[in-house]
Amino acid sequence: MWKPEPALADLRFLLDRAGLTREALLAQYRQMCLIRDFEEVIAARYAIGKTPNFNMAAGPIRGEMHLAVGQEAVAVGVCSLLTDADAVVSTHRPHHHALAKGIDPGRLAAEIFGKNTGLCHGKGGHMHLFDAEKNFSCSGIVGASYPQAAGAAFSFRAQGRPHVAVAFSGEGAANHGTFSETLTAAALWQLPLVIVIEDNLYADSTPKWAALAGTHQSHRAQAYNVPAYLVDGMDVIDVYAAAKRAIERARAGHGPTVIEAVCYRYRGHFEGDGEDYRTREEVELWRTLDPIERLGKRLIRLGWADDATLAGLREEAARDAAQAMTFAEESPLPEQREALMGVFA
Amino acid sequence: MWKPEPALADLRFLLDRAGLTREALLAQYRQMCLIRDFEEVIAARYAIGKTPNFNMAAGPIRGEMHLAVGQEAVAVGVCSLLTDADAVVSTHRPHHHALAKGIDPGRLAAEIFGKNTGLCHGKGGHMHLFDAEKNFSCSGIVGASYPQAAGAAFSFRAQGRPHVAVAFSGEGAANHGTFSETLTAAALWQLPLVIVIEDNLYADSTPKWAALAGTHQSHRAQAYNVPAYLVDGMDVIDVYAAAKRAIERARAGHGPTVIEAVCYRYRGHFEGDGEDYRTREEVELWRTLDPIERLGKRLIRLGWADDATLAGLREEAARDAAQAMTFAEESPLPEQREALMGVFA
Amino acid sequence: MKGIAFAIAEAIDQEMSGNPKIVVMGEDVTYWGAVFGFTMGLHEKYGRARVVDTPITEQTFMGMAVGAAATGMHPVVSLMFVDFLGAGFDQMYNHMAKNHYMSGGQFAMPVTVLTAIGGGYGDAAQHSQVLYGLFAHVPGFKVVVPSTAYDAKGLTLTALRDRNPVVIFGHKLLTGLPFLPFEGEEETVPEEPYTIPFGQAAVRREGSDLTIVAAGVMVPRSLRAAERLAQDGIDAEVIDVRTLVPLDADTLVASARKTGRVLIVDEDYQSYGMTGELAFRIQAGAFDALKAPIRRLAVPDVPIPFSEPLESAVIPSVDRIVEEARALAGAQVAAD
Amino acid sequence: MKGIAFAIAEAIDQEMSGNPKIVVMGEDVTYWGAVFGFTMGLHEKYGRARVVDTPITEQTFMGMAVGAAATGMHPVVSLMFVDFLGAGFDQMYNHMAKNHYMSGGQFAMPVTVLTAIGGGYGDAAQHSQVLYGLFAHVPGFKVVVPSTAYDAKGLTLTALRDRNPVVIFGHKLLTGLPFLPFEGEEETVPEEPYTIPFGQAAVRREGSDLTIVAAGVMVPRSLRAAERLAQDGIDAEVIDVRTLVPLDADTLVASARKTGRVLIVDEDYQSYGMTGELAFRIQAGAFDALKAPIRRLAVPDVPIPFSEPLESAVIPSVDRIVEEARALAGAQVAAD
Ligand SMILES: Cc1ncc(C[n+]2csc(CCOP(=O)(O)OP(=O)(O)O)c2C)c(N)n1
Ligand SMILES: Cc1ncc(C[n+]2csc(CCOP(=O)(O)OP(=O)(O)O)c2C)c(N)n1
Ligand SMILES: [Mg+2]
Ligand SMILES: [Mg+2]
Repeated sequence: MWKPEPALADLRFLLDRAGLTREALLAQYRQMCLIRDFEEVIAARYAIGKTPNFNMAAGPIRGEMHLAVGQEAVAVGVCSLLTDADAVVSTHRPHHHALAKGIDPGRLAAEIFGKNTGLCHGKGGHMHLFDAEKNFSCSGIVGASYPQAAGAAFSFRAQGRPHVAVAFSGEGAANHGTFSETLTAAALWQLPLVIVIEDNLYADSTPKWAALAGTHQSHRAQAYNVPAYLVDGMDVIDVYAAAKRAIERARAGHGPTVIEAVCYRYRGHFEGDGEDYRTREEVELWRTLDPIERLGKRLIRLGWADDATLAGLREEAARDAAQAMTFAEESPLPEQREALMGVFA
Repeated sequence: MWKPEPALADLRFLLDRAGLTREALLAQYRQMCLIRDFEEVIAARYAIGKTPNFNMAAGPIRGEMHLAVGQEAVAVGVCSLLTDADAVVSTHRPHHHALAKGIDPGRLAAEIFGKNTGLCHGKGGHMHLFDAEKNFSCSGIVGASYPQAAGAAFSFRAQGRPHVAVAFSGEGAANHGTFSETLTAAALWQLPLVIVIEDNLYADSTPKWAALAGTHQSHRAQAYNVPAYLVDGMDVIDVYAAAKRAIERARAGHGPTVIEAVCYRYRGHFEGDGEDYRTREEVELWRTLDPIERLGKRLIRLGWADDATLAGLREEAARDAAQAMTFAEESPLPEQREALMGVFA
Repeated sequence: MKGIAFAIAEAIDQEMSGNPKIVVMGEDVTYWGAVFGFTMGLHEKYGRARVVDTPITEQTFMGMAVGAAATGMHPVVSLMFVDFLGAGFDQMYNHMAKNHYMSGGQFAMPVTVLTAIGGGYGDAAQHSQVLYGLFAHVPGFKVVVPSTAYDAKGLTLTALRDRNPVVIFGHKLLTGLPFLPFEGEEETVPEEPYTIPFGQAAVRREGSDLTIVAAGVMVPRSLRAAERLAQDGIDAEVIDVRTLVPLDADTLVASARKTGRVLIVDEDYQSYGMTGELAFRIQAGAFDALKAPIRRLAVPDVPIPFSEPLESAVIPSVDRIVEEARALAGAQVAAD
Repeated sequence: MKGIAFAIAEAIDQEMSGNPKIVVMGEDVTYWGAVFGFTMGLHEKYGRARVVDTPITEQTFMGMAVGAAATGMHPVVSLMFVDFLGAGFDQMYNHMAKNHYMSGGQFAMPVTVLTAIGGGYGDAAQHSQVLYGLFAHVPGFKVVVPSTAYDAKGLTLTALRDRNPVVIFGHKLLTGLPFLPFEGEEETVPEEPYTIPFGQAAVRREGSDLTIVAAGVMVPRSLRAAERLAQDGIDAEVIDVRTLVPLDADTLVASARKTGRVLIVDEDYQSYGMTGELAFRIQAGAFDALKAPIRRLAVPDVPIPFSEPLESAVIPSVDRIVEEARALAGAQVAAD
C-alpha cells in the first residue's frame, strides 16, 4: 500500500481536490499528536505497578490495554469529516477513534482509570467507551461494530436525518461473518454507512497471511455491490480523501462504502505483549512511514508550517494529554453501591 | 441462468467432455425420478389428516415439511460424483440430497415418519437426517452446513484420505456469516470442500431481490480466492460438468470450489405455504424447464432411450418410492423410554 | 380473540401507529407475519419502510437493533424461532443487554424481541426449544412469557413502552394460528390499548393443597391438571409467573406458605434453568412453611426428539403434571 | 506445578502425542497458547498442521469441530474467553451438543472445548464472565470447572478420552500465568497421565456446622473463608463440584444432611444458573435435614463493571463468603 511521495505540485493538487486547507492540516497534525501523546502516557501510567513483573491486575489501570500508536492517521482522516451527530462504533482498540471524534480527553482518561468522572462513570472501561453526546460507542467483541453502525445508519435514514454512521474494525475482524452480513444489509438498503478497516497486518498474534484468504478485505466489498477504497493508512491525506468521498456519498443517499487503510501498530496487540510473532525490523521499517512525521514534513514542504509551528502544536497536544491524565488521576473512584444500579433504564 | 439448448452435436460434445455415458445419464434420470416420486408421495402422506384444515401436528407425518420438487438435478448432478466416504452436509430441505447420496429410501421415509426403523430411530426427523455409513448429516439451522462440511474436509486432509466434503445450502443461507467465514477457512487451508448453493430464488417468503446485495452468491467466492461456477440447476448435465471439475480438483488437493445452481422449487417453502409472495405464472414458467423432462428429451434425441425405456425407469422409481412408504408406514414407532437415552455416547 | 399472535400483532399495530420510532424487522415479517403471526397485518398497513424483511443474518439484524435503539428508534425484532438465538446471541447478551449499564446509563436500549417457543407438534430438536432460561440468566433482559391473549397484548404494550430490551416468548401452541394446535381459550380482549406491568405473577386458580407454578403453555396444562386433581379432592393453586425477569417472588412465596407444597412445571430444559431458580426463591422465602421438598417437571435434559411418542415422553403433559402433583400432595417430609 | 494452564497444556500434550486424531484449533493457539496458556508449547512440538490458528470466526471453527469430530478426529477447540460464546453458540448447542442424540447415536462428538472464565483483574463486562450456566442448561455438554492443577490435568485427560463434547472452563486467576493474579497453590502434580472421572465432587475441607459449595476460583476463596470462619468457631465443610454436568448431587446432599446449612458460592450470574440448580437438588435430597434456607452468593445480576471498587462489589470475595456463612451459621429456621 505504499504510494510514492507526491511531488510538491502534486501534493498541492491532491490537497486541493480533497478540499484540505492549511488550517485543516494543522488541526489534523495537532489531533494526531494528541492521540500519540495520549496513548503514550496511558502506556506509561499502565506500566505503573506492573514492573518488573507484568501483572494485568496491578497498578492504577487494570485489565487489558490496546493502544493505537501508529494508527493515528486513520482515526483522524475519517473522524475529522464527522459531526457530533454522526455515529461512530469502535472496537477493543478505541482511544484514537474516541479522541478523533472529539471526546474530551479528560473524561476518556478518567474512564480508562475507572474513575467516577469517566465517560461511563467507570462502568465501561477502556474497551467500552460510550459518549452519547458524541454518538460514540464501542465493543470489546470483534466484529460487533459493523451491525451496530449499520443500525445507526438505518435509523438516520428512517428518521430522515442526514447523518452517517462509521464502523471501525481491524482486518482480523473483517473475517467475522458480521462483516459480510453487514455488507449485504448496507447494500440492500443503501445505508449511509462507512466501514473503515484498519488493516494493521495482525490480529492478536496472528499475521494476516495466516488468517486472510485474500490480500485485502476491501476486495470483498465489491462482491456485495459495495464500493471500496484501499488507502495508505499511514497517510492522513490519503485516508481523508477517500473518507470524504465515502461520507459525502453516504450523506447524499448513495449508500455504503468500505475503506481499508493499511497501517501498523507500533506497540504490541496489548500492553505486555511479547511480540514474538513479528520481527523488530518490521516494526522499525513501518516507523519510517510514521504518519505524524510525514504530515509534518509535508507541512514544511508546503510552507504551511515551520519547525516552531509544529513544535508548538506538539506541545499543546502534550499538555492536553498530560492534563487529561491529571484530571483522571485526581478524580474519585465510583462508590461501590453504584455497581448495582443501571442494569435497566 | 437459462442457457440455449445445445444442438445434438454440441450435446454430444458436452457429454463427452463431462465423461457422461448413456448408462450414467439413464441412472441420473432414474435417480431424479425417484426423488420426484419420493417427494410427491411424502407430500401426499403429509397431507393426510391435514385437510380440510391444515394442522401441522395432525396426520402420520408431523412438523414442518420442506420438499425439493424441481431441484432434483442439483442433488443428482453433484452426488452422482461422490462415494460413500465423501461427506455431505445438508439443510432443512434434505431429502433429494439424501437420496442422491444413496441413502436407503425406506429408512429415509421411516425417519420422516418418526419410525424406529428410520435412519435415526425417529429422533432426528425430516430436518435432521443422519447416516454414518453414507457420511451424511444435516441441520435445520440455516447456514450451519458450511462450517461442518469444512470440518469434514479438514479432517479428510489431516488424515490423508482422498475424500471431499460437500455443503449444500440455499441462496438465502449464503447471506449468513458462516458462508463467508467458511470461504475464508476453505481458501486458507485449501480444503477439499465443494459448496453447492441451490439458488431457488426464495428464502421462505423472501425473494432474492429483497435479501441479496448482488445477483448471485457465487460472485462472492472470488473475493475469497475461491473459484466458483454459476450453473443451470435445472440441467443435470450442466451441474454435473461443473461438479466434476470441482470434485476432481478437491481430491487432487487443489482446494475448494463454490457452485451456484440456479433452480426453482415448484412447491411452497414448506407444505401448507400459501405462496402469496410469488405468482402462479412464475411457477408455471419454471416448470417448462423441468430437469427430468429435459433430460428425458435429450436421451431420446441422443437415441439413448425411447419412450418405453424412460417409462420403465419412471415405473421403477415410482415402485421404489412406494415401497419406501410402505416400509415406513408398516414400521413400529420407537418406545417412549428411548427418548431419555443417547444424549451422550 | 383467539390466541396470542393476534394479541401481539394488535398491540404492535396500536403502538406503531402513534410512535414513529417503532420499526419492525426480521426474517419474513412481511408476507408471513414472522411465521408465527406476531407481525401479521403490519406490512399491509405500514409498508416495507417500517416492516423490513431482513436477510438470514441474526447477528446482524440484532446488532442493527442495538445501533438503531442507540440512535432514537425502538426496533421490534423477530427471532423467528428461539432455537436460532445461537446465530445472533452475541449482539443480544453482550450488547443489547449490557450497553445501558456499560455506558453508565447513557444509551437506553428500547428493543422488543419477539420469538416463538415450544414443541408438541413434531418440529424436533432444532425448532422446539424454549430456552428462556438462557436469556433470564444473563443480566439486562426482561423476559416475558404470556399465557393468554389478554396478557400478550398488555405485556407487549408494556414492552413497547419500555426503554429496555424485552424478549417476548410466544408459545406456538398458544398463537391461535390455524396451522397449529391451540391450547389456549377464546378470550375477550379489549380493543383499546392497555398495559400489564412486568413482575406481577397471576394466580390463575386458587387452591389450598399445593401450588403449581408454570409459564407459557404450561399454564393452561397446569389448569387442566388442576381440574383433574380437583376430582381427586386435591385443591391446587396455579400460578402463572408471566415474567421471569423481573420475577414476582412474593406471589410465589405467599402461595407456597399457604399450601406448603410446590410443583414447578416448565417446558424448558430441566437443569440450570427456571425450575431451579424458582425453587431457590421459594425455599428462601417459605422454608419453614414447606411440608415437602419442592418438585419440578421439565424437559429432562434431552434434545426434543422428533417422533411423537418420544416427543410426548419429554414435554410435560397434563397427565404427568397430575401424576407429579398427586405424588406431591401425598408426600410426607421426604427422606429420599 | 503452579496453575491449571500448565496442567491442561501438559494433559493435551500427553494425549496428543499418542492420539493422532487430536488437532488443536482456535484463535492464537500457536504463539500465544490460546492467550491463557491452555495450548502452551503444543505449536513448537506439533507444528501448524496439528495446532491451527483460525481466523476470528467462532461459529465456523466450532462448526468445523463438529464436522471433524463426525469424520474421525478429536478436535480440541479454544474459545478464547467464554464471553465470546455468542459468536459461535449455534454450532455448539444446536449441533455439537445434539448431533449424537439426533442421529440416533450414529455420530459421536468427541470435542474438547477450552475456555477462560472469570473476572477480578479489570477486564470489564465483555471479558470477565463465567457463563457456564448457559452450557449446563442445554443438554449435550459435559461441563468441567477445575479448581486445582491436579484436577485440571486429570479432568482434561478424561475429556480427551470422552466421546462427547466437554467444555473445560479454566478460571483466569487459577492459570498460574505470570501476567495474572494467582489464587491457587503450588501443587505436586504427577508427571504421568492420569484421569479423574466426571461427576465426582470433592470435599476439600470437612466441617460440621455448614456446607459451602463452590466451583473454580470460588473454591480456594471458600477455603480461605473457612479458615477465617474456623477462627470464629464455625466449622465449614467446603465442596468443589468439579463438574456441573454430570453433577454429583449425592455428595452435596450428604454434606447438607450432615451440616443442615448450605451456602452456594458462584461467580456466574446469580439468577437462573448454578446456584438455583444446586439448591434444588440439595433441598430435594436433604429437605428434612436442613436447618435453615439454602443461601447463595453470586454475581448479583449485573454485568461486570470495570472500575475496581465496582468489580469487587459484585464478584464474591473471601470477605463476603465469610459474612454470608456467618449469617447462615447463626440463622434459625427463617420466616423472612
Ligand atoms: C468474537 C471475538 N473473538 C475473539 C476476540 C479476541 N480478540 C480481541 S482483539 C482480537 C484481534 C483483532 O484483530 P483486528 O480485528 O485485526 O484488530 P487489531 O487488534 O489489529 O486492531 C481478538 C482475536 C474478541 N474480542 N471477540
Ligand atoms: C439461523 C436460522 N435462521 C432462520 C431459519 C428459518 N428458515 C428456515 S429455511 C429458511 C429459508 C432458507 O432459504 P434458502 O437458504 O434459500 O433455502 P431454501 O429454503 O430456498 O431451500 C429460513 C429463514 C433457520 N432455520 N435458521
Ligand atoms: Mg489487525
Ligand atoms: Mg432459496
